[in-house]
Amino acid sequence: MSVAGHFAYAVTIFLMIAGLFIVIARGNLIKKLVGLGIFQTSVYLLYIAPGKLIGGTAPIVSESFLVYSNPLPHVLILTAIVVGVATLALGLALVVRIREAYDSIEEDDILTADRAAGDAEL
Amino acid sequence: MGVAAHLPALQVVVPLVAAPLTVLFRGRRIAFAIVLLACWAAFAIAVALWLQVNQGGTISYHIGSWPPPWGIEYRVDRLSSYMLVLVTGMGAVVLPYSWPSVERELPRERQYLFYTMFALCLTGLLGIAITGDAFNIFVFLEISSLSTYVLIALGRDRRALLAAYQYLIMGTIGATFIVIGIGLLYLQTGTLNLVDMGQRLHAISGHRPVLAALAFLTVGLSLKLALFPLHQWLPNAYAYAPSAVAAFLAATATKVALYALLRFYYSVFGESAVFQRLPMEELMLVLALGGMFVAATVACFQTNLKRLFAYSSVAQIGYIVLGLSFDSLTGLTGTIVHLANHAVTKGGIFLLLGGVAVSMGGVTLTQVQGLGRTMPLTSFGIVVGGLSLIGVPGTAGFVSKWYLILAALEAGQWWLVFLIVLSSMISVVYVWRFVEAAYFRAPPAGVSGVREAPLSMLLPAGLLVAATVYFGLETSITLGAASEAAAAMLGAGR
Amino acid sequence: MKRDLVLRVVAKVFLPFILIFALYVQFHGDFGPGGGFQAGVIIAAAVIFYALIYGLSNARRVVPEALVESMMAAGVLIYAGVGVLGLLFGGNYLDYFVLDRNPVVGQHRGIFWVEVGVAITVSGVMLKIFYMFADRGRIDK
Amino acid sequence: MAVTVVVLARNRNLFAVIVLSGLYSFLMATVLVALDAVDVAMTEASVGAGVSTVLLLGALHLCRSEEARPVHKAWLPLAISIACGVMLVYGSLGLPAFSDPTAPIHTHVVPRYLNDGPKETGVPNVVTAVLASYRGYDTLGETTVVFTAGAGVVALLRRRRARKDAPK
Amino acid sequence: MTELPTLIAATLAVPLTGALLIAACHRRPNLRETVTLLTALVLFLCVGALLQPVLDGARPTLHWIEVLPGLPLAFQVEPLGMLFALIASGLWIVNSLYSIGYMRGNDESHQTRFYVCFALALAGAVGIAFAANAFTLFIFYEVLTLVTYPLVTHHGTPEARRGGRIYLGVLLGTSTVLLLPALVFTWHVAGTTDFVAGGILAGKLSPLPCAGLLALYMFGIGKAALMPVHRWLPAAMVAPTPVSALLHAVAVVKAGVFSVVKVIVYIFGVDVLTVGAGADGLLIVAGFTILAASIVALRADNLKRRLAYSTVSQLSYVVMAAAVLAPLSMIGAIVHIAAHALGKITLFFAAGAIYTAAHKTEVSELDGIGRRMPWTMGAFAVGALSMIGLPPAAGFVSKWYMLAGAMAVSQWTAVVVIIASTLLNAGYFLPIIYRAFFRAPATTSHGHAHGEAPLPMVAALTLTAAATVLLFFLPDVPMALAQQVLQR
Repeated sequence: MSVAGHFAYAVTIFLMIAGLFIVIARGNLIKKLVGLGIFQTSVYLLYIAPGKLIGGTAPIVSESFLVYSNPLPHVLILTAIVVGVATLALGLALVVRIREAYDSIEEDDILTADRAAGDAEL
Repeated sequence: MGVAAHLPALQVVVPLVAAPLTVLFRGRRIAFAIVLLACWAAFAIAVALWLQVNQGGTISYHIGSWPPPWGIEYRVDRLSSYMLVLVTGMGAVVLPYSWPSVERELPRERQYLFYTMFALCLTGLLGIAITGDAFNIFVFLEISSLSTYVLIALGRDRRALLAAYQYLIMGTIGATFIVIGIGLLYLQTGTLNLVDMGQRLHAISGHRPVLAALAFLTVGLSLKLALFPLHQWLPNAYAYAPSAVAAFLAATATKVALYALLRFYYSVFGESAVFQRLPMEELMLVLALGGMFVAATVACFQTNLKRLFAYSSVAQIGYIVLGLSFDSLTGLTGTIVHLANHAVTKGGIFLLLGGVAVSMGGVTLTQVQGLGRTMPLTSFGIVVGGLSLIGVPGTAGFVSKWYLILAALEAGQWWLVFLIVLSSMISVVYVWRFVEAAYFRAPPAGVSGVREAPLSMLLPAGLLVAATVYFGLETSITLGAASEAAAAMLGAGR
Repeated sequence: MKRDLVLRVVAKVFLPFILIFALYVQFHGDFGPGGGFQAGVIIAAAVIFYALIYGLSNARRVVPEALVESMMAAGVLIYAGVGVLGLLFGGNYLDYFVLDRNPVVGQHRGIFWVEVGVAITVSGVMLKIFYMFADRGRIDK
Repeated sequence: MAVTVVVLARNRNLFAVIVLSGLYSFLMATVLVALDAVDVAMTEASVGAGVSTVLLLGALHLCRSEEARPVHKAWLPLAISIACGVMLVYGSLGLPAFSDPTAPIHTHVVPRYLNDGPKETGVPNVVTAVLASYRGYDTLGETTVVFTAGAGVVALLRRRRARKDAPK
Repeated sequence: MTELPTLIAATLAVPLTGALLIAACHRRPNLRETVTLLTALVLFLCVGALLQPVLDGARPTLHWIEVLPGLPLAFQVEPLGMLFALIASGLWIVNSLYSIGYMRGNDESHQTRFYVCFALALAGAVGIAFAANAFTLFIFYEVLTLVTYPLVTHHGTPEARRGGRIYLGVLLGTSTVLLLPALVFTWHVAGTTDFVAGGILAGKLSPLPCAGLLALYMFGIGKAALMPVHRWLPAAMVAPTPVSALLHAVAVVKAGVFSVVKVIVYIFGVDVLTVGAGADGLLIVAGFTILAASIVALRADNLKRRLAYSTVSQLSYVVMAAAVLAPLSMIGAIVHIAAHALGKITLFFAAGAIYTAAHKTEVSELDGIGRRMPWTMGAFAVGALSMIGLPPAAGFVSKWYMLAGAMAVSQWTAVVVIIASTLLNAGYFLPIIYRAFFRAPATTSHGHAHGEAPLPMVAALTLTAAATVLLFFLPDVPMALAQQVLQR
């Protein structure tokens, strides 16, 4: 069993690494957000997988089943997903505004633009 | 059950309800009225709760009447009530100020949304401070964070957008780290209630997942509280956000994050796990010193005063964490009291800077030249705040510093004492850059007509400055509360 | 795309079903998977679908901005309101037991309304966001 | 799924990236179903694959759709993320094994939800019960988060009726 | 005696209100300066009213608030503080008289700021004088530093600002980096920082840390200008002369040496210091400072600079005499605070008068100036005599006691230092007097015709000179106070 269990973890961890990597390494603002999404989703598995019981079913109680998977993580992750999409929406809104203000969604271009502005300010 | 019994719930619900109301009727005046009412009500509630706790000890409130750990519990102990008073108090002071500044800084049709966001931010922060449930902390953290991103992005300068975006990225990473940490803890204990968690962790403290959880939570929260190497988001955010926002954030956001950290360390992990199994003390010490010196030095080279004081905030957070690193009653007291003292001080400074920005059109060192003549009250207030940052006796900053030094002495670390005072010398440098610009330079040409900021902006700021001095002389309130809270925390940890 | 007859007809046919499905998800959430959140998303999806096919302006006519913005707020208020109701009936905050003489029924009722609140807010927010982005699009074009 | 992510990380055409991320969400959803998390799966499908993708596309058609080649080397980020991964590995190794009925998460709080939930709340779908009642407060918070996002987007994107005060 | 505490409060309140009033009427110079004089007068009366009771052995106390547990803001009048307060408030009258003349004579800018800060500085000085514990003293010490900063940088020119930076840097630096830890440590050890006759550290500290603590205090009190922390004093020379007078005679440096004596007597207690090497070390440093500073003064041509270094050395007299730890020398130290104050303020007044009247700043330009400005130079001569320690000037008394005390405990180092430095003093003061009176004015230098300085200045410096002489003939008050300091 432990193999399967740690497989779940392994996937989680891989996703997390990948997501985080995209966030930090990529300069494109939208790409960053996508990476952020992946990074967040990676957590879902971390929560859900251990809740699974072999032979269990979805936690919807009825006479026909006895073993259920753990519902609590599901609830938490529902919340997490919602939070995720909320963040995504906000992030995108920001990106759009940035795009209008700088006419670019590449972090490097924007930073250079700012540096110019900053020098002008002094 | 009278209202008194339900104060914990109302504490959060009042501002929470205020937010959608503002959206319902879109007028900016009514929005302001609603949120102002909510803020003051919240402040009153917080004070009431504080008194309740002082008399009756910790309050536990079961939301939905589901007993913990099944339901979500609200838990008001000394520290949380202290934080509640701090946060709501700052809110109550900053909001009246925000009216004139928002009038100037935001396009009219968006102003009501500013108040919505402000209410939400307040809600989130309060929720973090009051809840006794791990996941609930995350949820409210997100509420406050999302609203914060928006508030920052409302700044005039386009750089505000980027600042908000960067904060969004880093903040979300931090939040996710926190979720991971909580998840690991949950997998270990099967509960989300902090107290329950703490008890069940004692059995297995030192298991690897627990330590990993500790690591994740620490990193995540450090991102939120801008602990030294993770502070990159802070300066821009403070510099380009609307003045009122900058003041409110500087005074509360990071502080609440630190509160969460304390909560996890002492109530959940238990100090033994934190400080004995891991070299946390050393780590914190190094990071704190890093913040105190590096950030303060960087601050000396800023030309934009908001950025300057933002960096000084990072340095001050260094002090706060320093107190934590001693893991002693005195140190923790210093930390907690500095939470409040620095909040008051920095809040006042940023409010005043907002006034300067309004009158001068900016807060670069060249723009504040001759401020001593053009805006005497404002610049005097900033100087007082600066003195408090330095830790000159008679100001709030001195009290905290005194306790930090004392803690260092108790720990027998003489060299640390000197480092502390040395770092305050650095702060002398950056504060004095303002003083010289303000008092010993002629005002730039063409600002002869500059008046003081409007009274509605001066008054709240003045209030905070006065508090800075008051808490520097009459410390029984802050210090008493802080020491009791610290004692309670350590009691919980041991 | 607005010209395309087939699409328009198909849409006309489908929309009601989508909405019904949404309601199903909403209220069957107690027994099967689903609940306010998913329902809200589906409702929003339906309107967005409509907007894509019949054009934004028509969609606006059906579901005006103001309504949407109020929905965002209303949902939260309903939810919080249920909680306050709990207070008024003498229970704790969000205490559903007291909503009815029979605690179980009270629970059921509370959950129902809460889910409604969630659905309204979610659909409202989704729509609002969609509108917003769409508007921006027009500026840039 | 992993493959998707890798491709996604390397791909520089944002449109493709977004489509891929939608695909990714679907895969995720299926996995979740396999793990009995039907509600979550449903949400993930509708949100991850549906809403997010729409949003991303919406945002994208306002922006340029090609990602510039990153100028700086990506070793440091890689190191950081790997480090986090290692931290998590370190932690996860000590966790109870997969589907171990004796794990604390199955023994401590949950039983009451499963056994008494329906009786106490009259809602057989325990997830709903927990979501809306036991932990109803979290859900209130969640709703508030959504509301925050909505209001925030409005605050950011509402068209200025006043003159465009282009920040300078 | 119930109203004594209120009297203490008054001594603090008067200068503050005075400052406010001065600021209030900054449009009307005459009124402003009258207010200044009045404030000074009232303050002096308040302080004077306290004198007799103190001589009768009363120790009025004013407990304000408890800032931190065991750290109240409190005031107590004891002889030493009494003396310092008397000097400060008394000289303030003369000094403001003088500054009126000076500021107008050189029509300086920002005169209001000048007078306001001056009043505030006095408030700080009084606070230091009456502080009942080291903590209160520390607070007012910092206050004094901060409010004198604008005075030092009065001209606002770049070099003024540079001087100001050094001034502030050294004083704040030493006080926070050294004095504050010393304070915390004291509190840590003794649980209080109150000034108690006989000290509070008795038996609480082994000699070595005791010596360390002493070092912290002595260098922490930068205002006492022990080498190497004396740099701020010459740097502050950029200030207008009345300010220099304030720094050197009225408040600042006096506050420094006063604190030193206070710490030695009331924190450590003489007995504690007699064991352990702390005092000897201090003695060495002080002695070195005396000699070194005198030599620098000898080679300085700028008059004010010369005076500044003479101050550095004179201050170290006090420190050294205190470090000798003999009763007689302690008396000498205390009296010297007064004597040097009077003498040095006279000298600075004279220097300022010369500058105002003749615009001369270098010693080498002073040939024959005594003929043009007899009063000024006469006063200068008196002051110089006092510095050197020759009768009929007050300096003689104090030096005499120091010498006697040092001999009594056979502290030969001190004796040697005193004698040597006396010669040096003579070496750098007498030539000035000689030039002034017995050299023909060098017509080549821009010696445009000028007479005495404006009347207020002359009056002031004559007054102080007279006081210097007076103090020689009847030094009762300082003596009495000093006696009281010694007998617990």
